[in-house]
Amino acid sequence: MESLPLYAQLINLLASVLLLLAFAMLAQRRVVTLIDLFAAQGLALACSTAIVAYATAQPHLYFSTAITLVLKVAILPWLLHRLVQRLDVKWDVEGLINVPTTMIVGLVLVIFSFNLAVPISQLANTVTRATLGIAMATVMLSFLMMITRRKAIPQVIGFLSMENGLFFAATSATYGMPMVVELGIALDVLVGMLILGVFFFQIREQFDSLDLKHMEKLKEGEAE
Amino acid sequence: MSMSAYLSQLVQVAVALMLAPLLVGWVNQCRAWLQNKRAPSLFLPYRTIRKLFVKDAVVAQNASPIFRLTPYIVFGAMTCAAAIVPSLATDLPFARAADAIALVGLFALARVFMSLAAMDIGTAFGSLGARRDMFVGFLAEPALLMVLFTASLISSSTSLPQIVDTLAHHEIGIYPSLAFAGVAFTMVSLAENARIPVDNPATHLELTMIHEAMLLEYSARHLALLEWAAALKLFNYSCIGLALFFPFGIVVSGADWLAVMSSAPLLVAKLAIGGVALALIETLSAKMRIFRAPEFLGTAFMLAVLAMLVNLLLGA
Amino acid sequence: MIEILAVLGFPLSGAAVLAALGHHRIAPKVNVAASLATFLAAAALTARVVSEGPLLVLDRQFFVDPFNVFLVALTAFIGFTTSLFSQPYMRIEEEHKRLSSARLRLYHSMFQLFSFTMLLALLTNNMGILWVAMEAATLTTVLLVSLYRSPASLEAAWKYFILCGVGIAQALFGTILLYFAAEKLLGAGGGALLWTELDGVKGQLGPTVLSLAFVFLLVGYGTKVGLVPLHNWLPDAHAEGPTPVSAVLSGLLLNVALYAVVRCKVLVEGALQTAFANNLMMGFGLLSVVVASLLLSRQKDIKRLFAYSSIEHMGIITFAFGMGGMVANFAGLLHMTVHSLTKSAIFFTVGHATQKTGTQVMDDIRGLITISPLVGWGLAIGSLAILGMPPFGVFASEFLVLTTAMREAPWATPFLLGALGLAFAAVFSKVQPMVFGETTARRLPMRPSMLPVFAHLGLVLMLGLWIPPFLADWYRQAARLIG
Amino acid sequence: MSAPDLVVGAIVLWLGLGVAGLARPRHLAFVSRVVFPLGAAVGLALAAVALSAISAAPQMRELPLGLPDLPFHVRVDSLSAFFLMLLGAVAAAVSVYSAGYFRSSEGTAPGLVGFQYHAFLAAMALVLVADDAYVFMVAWESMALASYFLVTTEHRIPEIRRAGFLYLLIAHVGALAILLCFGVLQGGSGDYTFAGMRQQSLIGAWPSVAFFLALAGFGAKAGLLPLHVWLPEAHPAAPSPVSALMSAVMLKTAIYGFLRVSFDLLHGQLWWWGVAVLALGLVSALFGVVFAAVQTDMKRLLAYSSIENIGIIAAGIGLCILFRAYDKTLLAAISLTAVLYHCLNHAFFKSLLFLATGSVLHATHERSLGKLGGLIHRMPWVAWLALVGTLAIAGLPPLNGFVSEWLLLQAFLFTPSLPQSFVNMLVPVATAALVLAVALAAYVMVKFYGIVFLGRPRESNLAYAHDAGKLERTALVYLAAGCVLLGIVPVAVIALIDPVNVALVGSSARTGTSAGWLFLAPINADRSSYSPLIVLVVIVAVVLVTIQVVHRLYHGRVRRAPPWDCGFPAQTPRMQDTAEGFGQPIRTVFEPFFRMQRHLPSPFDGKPRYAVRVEDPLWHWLYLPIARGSDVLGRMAGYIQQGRISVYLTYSFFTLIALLLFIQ
Repeated sequence: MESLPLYAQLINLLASVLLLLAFAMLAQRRVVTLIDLFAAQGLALACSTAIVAYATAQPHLYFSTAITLVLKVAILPWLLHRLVQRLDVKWDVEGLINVPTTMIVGLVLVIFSFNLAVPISQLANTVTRATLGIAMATVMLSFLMMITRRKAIPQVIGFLSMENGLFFAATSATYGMPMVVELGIALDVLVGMLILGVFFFQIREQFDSLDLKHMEKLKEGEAE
Repeated sequence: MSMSAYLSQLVQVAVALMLAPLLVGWVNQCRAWLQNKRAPSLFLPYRTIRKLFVKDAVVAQNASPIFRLTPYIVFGAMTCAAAIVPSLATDLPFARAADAIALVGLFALARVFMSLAAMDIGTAFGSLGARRDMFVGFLAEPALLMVLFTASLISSSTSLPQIVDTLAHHEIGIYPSLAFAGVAFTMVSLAENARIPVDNPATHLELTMIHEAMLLEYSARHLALLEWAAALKLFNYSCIGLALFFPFGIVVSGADWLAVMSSAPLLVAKLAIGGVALALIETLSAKMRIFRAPEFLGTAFMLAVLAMLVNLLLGA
Repeated sequence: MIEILAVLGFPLSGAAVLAALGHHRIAPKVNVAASLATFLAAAALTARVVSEGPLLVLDRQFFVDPFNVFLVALTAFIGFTTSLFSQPYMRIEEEHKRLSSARLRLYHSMFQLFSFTMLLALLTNNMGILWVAMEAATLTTVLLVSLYRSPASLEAAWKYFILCGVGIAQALFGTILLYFAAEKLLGAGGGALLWTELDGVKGQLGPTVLSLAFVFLLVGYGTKVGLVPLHNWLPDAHAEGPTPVSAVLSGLLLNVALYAVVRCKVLVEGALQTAFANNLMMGFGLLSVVVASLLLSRQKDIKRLFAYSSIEHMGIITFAFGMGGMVANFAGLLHMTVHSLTKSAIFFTVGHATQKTGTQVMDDIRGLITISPLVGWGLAIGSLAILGMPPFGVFASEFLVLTTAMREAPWATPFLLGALGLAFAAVFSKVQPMVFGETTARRLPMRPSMLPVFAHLGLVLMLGLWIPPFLADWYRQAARLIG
Repeated sequence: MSAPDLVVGAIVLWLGLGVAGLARPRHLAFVSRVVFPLGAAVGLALAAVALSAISAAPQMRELPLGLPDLPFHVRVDSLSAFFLMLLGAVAAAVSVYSAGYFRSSEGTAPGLVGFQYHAFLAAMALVLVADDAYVFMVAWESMALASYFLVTTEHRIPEIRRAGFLYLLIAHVGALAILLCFGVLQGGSGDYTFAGMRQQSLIGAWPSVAFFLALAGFGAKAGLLPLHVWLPEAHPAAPSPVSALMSAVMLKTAIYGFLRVSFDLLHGQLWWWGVAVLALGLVSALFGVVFAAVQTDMKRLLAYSSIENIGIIAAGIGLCILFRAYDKTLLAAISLTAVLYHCLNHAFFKSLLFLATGSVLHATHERSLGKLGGLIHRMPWVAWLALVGTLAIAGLPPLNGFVSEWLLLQAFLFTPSLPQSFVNMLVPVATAALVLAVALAAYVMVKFYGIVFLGRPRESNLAYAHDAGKLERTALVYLAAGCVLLGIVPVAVIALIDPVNVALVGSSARTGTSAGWLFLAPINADRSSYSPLIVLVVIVAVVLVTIQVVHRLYHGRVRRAPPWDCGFPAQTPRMQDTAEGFGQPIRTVFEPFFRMQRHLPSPFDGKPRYAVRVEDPLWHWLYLPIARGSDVLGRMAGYIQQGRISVYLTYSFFTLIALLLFIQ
């Protein structure tokens, strides 16, 4: 196939960066680094959005670029950092599944989601069609991360990076959702984060730890 | 229905009432001979009954009207039964009102009232007798009914006169099914008439008695009626047996009552032979424990069912 | 137009006002007033739609057709009755020092905000906004569930937040895929997410994309519907939140989520021309019914019990929509209505019962009929109604579902038979001793507000014996629309 | 005013009365002096209407209620009219009785009971006139619901709550089966009216599916094995008038429903259906009567005897299906006549007996046979009227129980005319089983009557027992008169039933019975004939004559003395047979059928007490396994929810993956 235009190549590059960061987060166990990685992911996302905006000359995508920058590169990491300091949870314990296994599973997931994406990408009329697969892979990996983590904060970060993957799909694969929708999404993410912030403190004061193993009381396991 | 029919009906009932005690006397006499004892008089039963009629009736204080009514009802039921079973003639108006099933129903009626009366006084023996009698009854009645059904399948009718007519004049004289039915019937009638091996009419030994236990509280005329009724029951069963298995000689419909009278001697003869047979059985067999009775009657029941099956298989 | 603005405006402004003075003693009154206004506006809107047919207003952003208008009316109505019920309930909670006035403020404003998001989700024509509204509903209810700040309530809220958040994320991906498929036909920009537009072109949408999209949408919104095995947040959230919240969760949120699923199903069905979506829904529905009825027998907590029964009924409704066809859809819609009414009525009585006995543990609740006959009979009748005993409306819909299933999906009927029998045994064996028998609890001075309960049960009874013609017409049109 | 309107009117009146009672729940006098008597009047009126409607052409109406495309259809044809007559006739008696029965409100307020009672009656009437699946199911379940609340009137007693729960559970499961049966019958047409179902022609296995679903559903309500377990629990738990209604009428509505489905809505019938029903019926009959024989609670005893009678009825239905499958319509008509006749008889004598136990219960506060006895002296009215019921249910001529059993036996004797040789081989066995059941019934009833009313009082407090009040007596007299009347004029009754035969099996059963009004003779008089009236007259005549003769020829002197009892001096009432004792022969003979727990006292025991508990084996073979199974499944399902959030996330994750793989 003929060589892609520059911006498309850039987007694909950023896409792969996104995926790489997702893997990195999957492996990373230091919470602080996790937050930084998340911030980096946000940055990559913002760049790709900006490029798409420039390439397709859709002004409203600049808005979402701005939102992304403000939210996911500035505010959320800052919030999370403060939380980590206040609640001093620097480390996450070993995940439920050890890292190598997680990696292998992640690899399988990536292949799987690419396979899923291929037939669809053929239909796409955007040049950056391949990115859809990557977006799906990112979502899957974040999902995996949420499953494997035992502490509250990493789980939330996983949740947020899943949000990133979605956002990436929304901007790059399809050149941006309607403005109002993106605003709504951004708003929800922000509010969600604020609520979570409040939550962390309450959880902390109730269980004096953010370890999820304290929150396994409600169950059917032995009802009698 | 001609006048003579009603007349023969009456004659037959009268004959039954008259002959019944005699049959009992005859059986006892034969049994005495067989056990080479000195036999009581042939007419002892008549005397007993008369004596009892004369006496004053003694009734328990806590007896309810049911207790005093029962003897009459039992006697009435047995008399009706005597009116249904063709002993002399088959030309019986009353048999149209009650067929074989109703006959069994009448026996059951008598039995139920006997048992109720026995329970009425509230003595240990009374309820014991009632229980055992019902216990024998709930196996014996079905067996009897099945025997009758076998016959009624042959004649495709449940009215006894019809059955007798068919059996008496039919090309095929031999019915294999009736063989089974005959054995079953014999066993049933032994049980129903409180005879050895199921019961022993001549004992008041509490462990073994069934029928006598129910009569314990009765005296005088009530006892007399019940004794008479028992005799009638024996007579009826004998006549059923004769009618089903040795029907010859019974006057079929359309004959006048003189002919009916003429058939009486033959009946007497047949009954005499039957009595001897009964006495023979009673002498040869031993009284069995009460809980062997279900086996005995169960066998009878099975034989009766088998008779019906055979009948359906061989069509005869 | 104006009605729609009113329907959305009243709760929103109510939320604002109550955020300001929610701790004030007139707050409950304000709450009721706002809900009543919303309900009246919804009624007016309904009248408009019934008389003039579907509305498509505000630059096609809002769309009202028979399918959602009756859900709007239902939502507004139950919101209103719930606010009536929560008035005394919350007062007692405050007297028992279980809630501070600050929490009450939060409660009241969130209650209004929640009903706003519900109505928005129902009224919007934009799949994206639908998603946003669902997410917002999750957030508001998370706050409501965690209202008591007890460990259990926090745990429940946390699970609720994470599970539904993740689920909703899947739904967003599905929405994006939908957009991805539609923009080629409708062009980039606004049009490609409007349900009406999509519905117009559903025939040409790419089948592979849509099947993929439907999987994500079903998993996403299905989580909020509480389909097994995505249901795990539901019992916890129902059991640990305040009872009015349980009532609206069961009565409204599940319905709205299911509404979203059905909207998507319509599109996918149109695009695929196969039974793919139907089979998925039937499968999930049946699984939910069976698993829920199995779990019912193991419950100790009264609110968990009825939470599982909600899962069971959502399963039945999903199954009905999965079978499709005029009768089944009609039954599904009817079942949505009667289930919401009955279940919220039950939660009202449960609320009073728990307050009277001071416990949610069923073994400690005994002889309600002697403590307070109204509550006792309310619980007995409500439970019998929800178990599908005629002459109540739930039976009417189950009648249609089962008889249709006997021909459409005979293989499913043994499971349904077993599950319904089991559910009956489980629930009734637990309700009977609570209602009848000797009691240990003391009588409380206050009188329960049973008006909402018997209003609901009365409506359910009416729907079992006689469905008003206009309502029947709605159902028919909506059923035809769902296809 | 056509029949349906009148019936609906009666239903509305009943409901109205109930609501009126609800208006003044605690006002006993109002309820017992106004509500119940008026209810009885309505019942009589209903019976009269139905009587006239039996021979009339079917008429139908639509009510302004129901589902949008499915308004309530009601229809009165001969079948429903017959059962309506049964309902009205019995309900009248029971209402009169209840007016005197319900006293101070221990459990539920009298007004509430009145409401539930009349709602129960109305629901049963509606079941009988329902002409579409929806209204049928609504009425059917409302009937169950109303009766459930009536059963749990004394809800403070745990056993009663348990009984009520078991009853409602089985009723509901049965109802679901019926629902599915209708689902089959509508044949995917979406037309739920019975008229529409008659049009449907089902193919393949569908008819059998429908038939056996109906058998299961209606069998559960009628108390056929193995779904009978609720019956011996619920009947004793309920107040006696309610037990009477349930046993006498509600079980018959199940029979009605089964006849409606299998004869009216289904077209052809297969011979093996008949065999199945016949076998099931006979097994139920034997099972019921054998268990009745060993009961120690008088109402449980009657409940088991209801199972027996329902079994006999079912056997008759099976026979009828058999005949119809080989289109011998005349014979089918005869067996159907027997079935309907027995329904009527059972309704009368069973309600009579249950009401009698009610009076005993009120007089003695005692249900256990072991503590009763000698009541004929204390309460002669109840005792003598109960005697009629006892003799009738024991199937003795010339009372009504005998007539229907006679007809049924006649029908059995015709089966050799069937072509199927296998079926022919079945006949003797079936007949034997039936006869055995009938004979055992006599045993059971002697036990019942003898122990309750005869003998000497087993407890001292029985001395204070009082006879039933006026209203109760009236009801009992009415029912006893019904038993006698039904017994002695069978020809008239059959003439009444006959339109149903014509409607259902397309043939009249009266070709032979036209041997005059006096003689009942199916087919022809040569084959078999029976005239209870003559039998009665003759027996009475003989009895009177004998009494006269004896007293004339000899004397009528009577001396009273203490019982002799072989001269045994120290007799106490405890020496009489207890219920256990009287049942002992049956226990020994049928040992394998029971699960018995005996407690034998030691020979040195100062106060020896012998106790034996007989349990229903089906509990252990069927119900407990099911319960355990569902519990195990529940526990397994419980493992899904371990409370760990990452596990939950994994579920969602794998669901997603699985679906994605699925669409690949």
